Amino acid sequence: MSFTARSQEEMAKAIAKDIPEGWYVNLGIGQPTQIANFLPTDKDFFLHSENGLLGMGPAPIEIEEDEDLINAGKQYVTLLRGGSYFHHADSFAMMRGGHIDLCVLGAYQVAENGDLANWSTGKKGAIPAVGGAMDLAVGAKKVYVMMTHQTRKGDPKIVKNLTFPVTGLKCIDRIYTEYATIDVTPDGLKVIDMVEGMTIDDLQAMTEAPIKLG
Amino acid sequence: MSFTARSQEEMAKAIAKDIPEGWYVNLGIGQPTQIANFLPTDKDFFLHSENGLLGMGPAPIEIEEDEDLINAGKQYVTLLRGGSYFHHADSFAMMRGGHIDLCVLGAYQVAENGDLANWSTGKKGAIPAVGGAMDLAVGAKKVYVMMTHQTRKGDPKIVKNLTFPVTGLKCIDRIYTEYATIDVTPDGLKVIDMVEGMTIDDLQAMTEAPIKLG
Amino acid sequence: MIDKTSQSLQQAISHIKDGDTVMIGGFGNAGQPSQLIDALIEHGAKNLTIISNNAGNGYHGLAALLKAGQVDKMICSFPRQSDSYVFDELYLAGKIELELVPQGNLACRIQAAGSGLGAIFTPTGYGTLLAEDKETREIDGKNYVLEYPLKANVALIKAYKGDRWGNLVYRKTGRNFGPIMAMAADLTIAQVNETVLLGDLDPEHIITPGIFVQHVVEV
Amino acid sequence: MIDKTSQSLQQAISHIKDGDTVMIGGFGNAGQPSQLIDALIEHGAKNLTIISNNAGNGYHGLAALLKAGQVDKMICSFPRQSDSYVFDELYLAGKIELELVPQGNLACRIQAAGSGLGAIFTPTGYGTLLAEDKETREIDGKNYVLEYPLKANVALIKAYKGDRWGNLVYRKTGRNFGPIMAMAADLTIAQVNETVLLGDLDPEHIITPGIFVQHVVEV
Repeated sequence: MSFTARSQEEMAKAIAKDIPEGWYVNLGIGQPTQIANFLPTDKDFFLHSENGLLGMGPAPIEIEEDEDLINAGKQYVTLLRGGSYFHHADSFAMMRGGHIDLCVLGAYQVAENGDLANWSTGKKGAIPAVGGAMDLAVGAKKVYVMMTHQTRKGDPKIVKNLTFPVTGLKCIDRIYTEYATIDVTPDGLKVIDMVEGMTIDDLQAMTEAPIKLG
Repeated sequence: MSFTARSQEEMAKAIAKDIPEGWYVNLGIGQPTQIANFLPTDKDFFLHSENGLLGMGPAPIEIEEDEDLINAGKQYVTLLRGGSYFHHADSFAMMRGGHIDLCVLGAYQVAENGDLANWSTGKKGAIPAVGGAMDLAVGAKKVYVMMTHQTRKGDPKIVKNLTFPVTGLKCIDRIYTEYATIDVTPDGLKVIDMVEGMTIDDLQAMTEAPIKLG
Repeated sequence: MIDKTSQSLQQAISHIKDGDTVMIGGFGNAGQPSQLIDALIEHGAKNLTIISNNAGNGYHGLAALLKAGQVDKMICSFPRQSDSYVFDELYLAGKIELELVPQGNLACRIQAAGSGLGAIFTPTGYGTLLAEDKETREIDGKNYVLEYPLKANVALIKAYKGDRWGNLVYRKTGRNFGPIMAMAADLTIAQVNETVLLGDLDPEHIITPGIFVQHVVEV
Repeated sequence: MIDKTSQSLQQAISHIKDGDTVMIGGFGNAGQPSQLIDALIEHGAKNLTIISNNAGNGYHGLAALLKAGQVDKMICSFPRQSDSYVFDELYLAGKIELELVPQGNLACRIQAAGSGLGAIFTPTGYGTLLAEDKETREIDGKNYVLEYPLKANVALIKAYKGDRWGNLVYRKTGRNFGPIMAMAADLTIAQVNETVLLGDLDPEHIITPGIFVQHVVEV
């Protein structure tokens, strides 16, 4: 039987569906940002952006773009009624103090014990930049990863041990890829969802770390 | 020749005269509070109270007393135009971060090296309380003491070494008593002012630590 | 729809369990959540550790909570006051434990807990009895004491206005410990003078964002 | 009468000396004190250490300051951006030193400096290259890295409104690093969109009390 990868949009939808109403959520720069588009608008979700706002709303129409109202990805955003502004120390206190329920991040690699690599490819001579990546990895109550299952070259990204520089140790709770949703547990990686037609053997073939059905 | 002690009011006046315009000042609970009454009203002085206000004004008339507007001594106060409110962590950041120019405190004892004792008499069975005393002692750029020269029983309060429990080490810059104003310097205690008719020998007789004219 | 406002003090306070650590806001009467304290007395939770600047005045509020025998330990900066009769009696009788913390360290340790720090080197208290047996370190020629965060299961605070998302503003020096205690507790209950509609609080003026608050009760 | 407002950017900036450490507020363009940076370029102070979240975009603002050769070292969290041409070139040529700091640690270290702490144990960065050779400690089962305060001689920040006592309010996410940098520098210069009369800023809404600000310049 054959299987088809889910689209980025479908991944975003799947993650959005897993977020309970009332959670405080930080969506990392890049792919995770899309998740916001699929949160039901008749319920209250609290989006945090680490540059200093809570209750982030969708992008404004062009004429209402405001240089002073941006998200951590430096995109124009809006603020919902009930939202608030605060300075960077308070904003990272929300993150590092364990007040954010969920953070969804992109990743280069996730190890079977939940170690995360997403800030540096470790290439010699590259110019480093870290931003809030390491804070987001260690601070939230739950940290999910949204990423492609393999690299463009076909190398596995869910690995036994990181080969890229560490962002945070044992910090990832769940991984969403175009093929599957996988929980990181004390007993190893457990597949809780796969695209239709895929078998655990199909998935294991693309995954360096051992996985089992959860 | 004889000499007369200056009154508390005269001490407060003397200290007020030594405060330059524009200084941020915390006046400790008790005697130092009176200093505010002698700061010239045509100049800007910024009074800080560690319970969370800057730009503290005089006591209100009774009808305008507000339970939510008190100073660190829990007395009703007012706020000047340009004043502000903030929480306790920010307030003590002002103090401990070295942003307050001057703090004036009462004291049980000051040692010749500037050690301060003002929070506990060390009596067995007494119920302790410290409040902001230790923060005020170490935080401000300059810390002055306003106190009687001797105890009621006639024991010296300016001593070689503290016998009361320490509030802060080497933290006092200047001492105002009813007889003299004394600077704490690396070269020892230097008398910079005495009441009329008093000699250095008169003052030394009431002072355990060695003093000299500054 | 998320609505953190509650009509019932008792319902809000029902989350407190025997043995909990409870932060109580206020400095003197300013910002003291009196109705929440009364509800806690009615609730009857025992063996509490209370973190608050003072240890009660007269026979009301925190003093009444102590009097009711619900508190095993006080963590505070200024227990002894002219009218701290209840605490004084319990303390002298050895019926209550006291951890005395300089006020700035109290604030800073609470903020550190809310901010996820593991410990802080603070300048206050170095060389004093209150730093006895504590780790110290000289950094850049100045001496510091290592202090640990103060967390709580529940924080009871008083604010001026609040909305259904838990956003709060305070009134004058009633602000004092409210914003930092809200950050440092698993569960924060705020009594407010007025609940307002979502959006009525200007986002620039909100002092405690709703993320730090679980229940808002108008009293 | 104390009046911290100034008509002249150049006069305000003249306090900066060669070799100074200068904090520059802003996250992206929000809250970036562009006119103060331009004045610093005109002023010409050299061998500066700059503490800022980014390391400049395009060829204006902070990028222009780097291009002018005035900066020896950057302390920041996110230097590499799609348009960080100037920094990239200097860095790859070995002409500028970089201390890379996770953004939360950057904020926290700045706040620690402003608050008078000696050092802090922070959870961020543990086990990573950015904590190499740093002291670590396990506290309550969690691992932390010891980080030191970040102070500056001068902070250049942007606010929305300011008064003659130096009180400031900000605008939306332009607030970012302004309030904490103001606390952590010996001298803070704020460019504001508008200077207002003393008393026009509500004491409940002031974000940076004037004690942290030495000069306010309307641009």
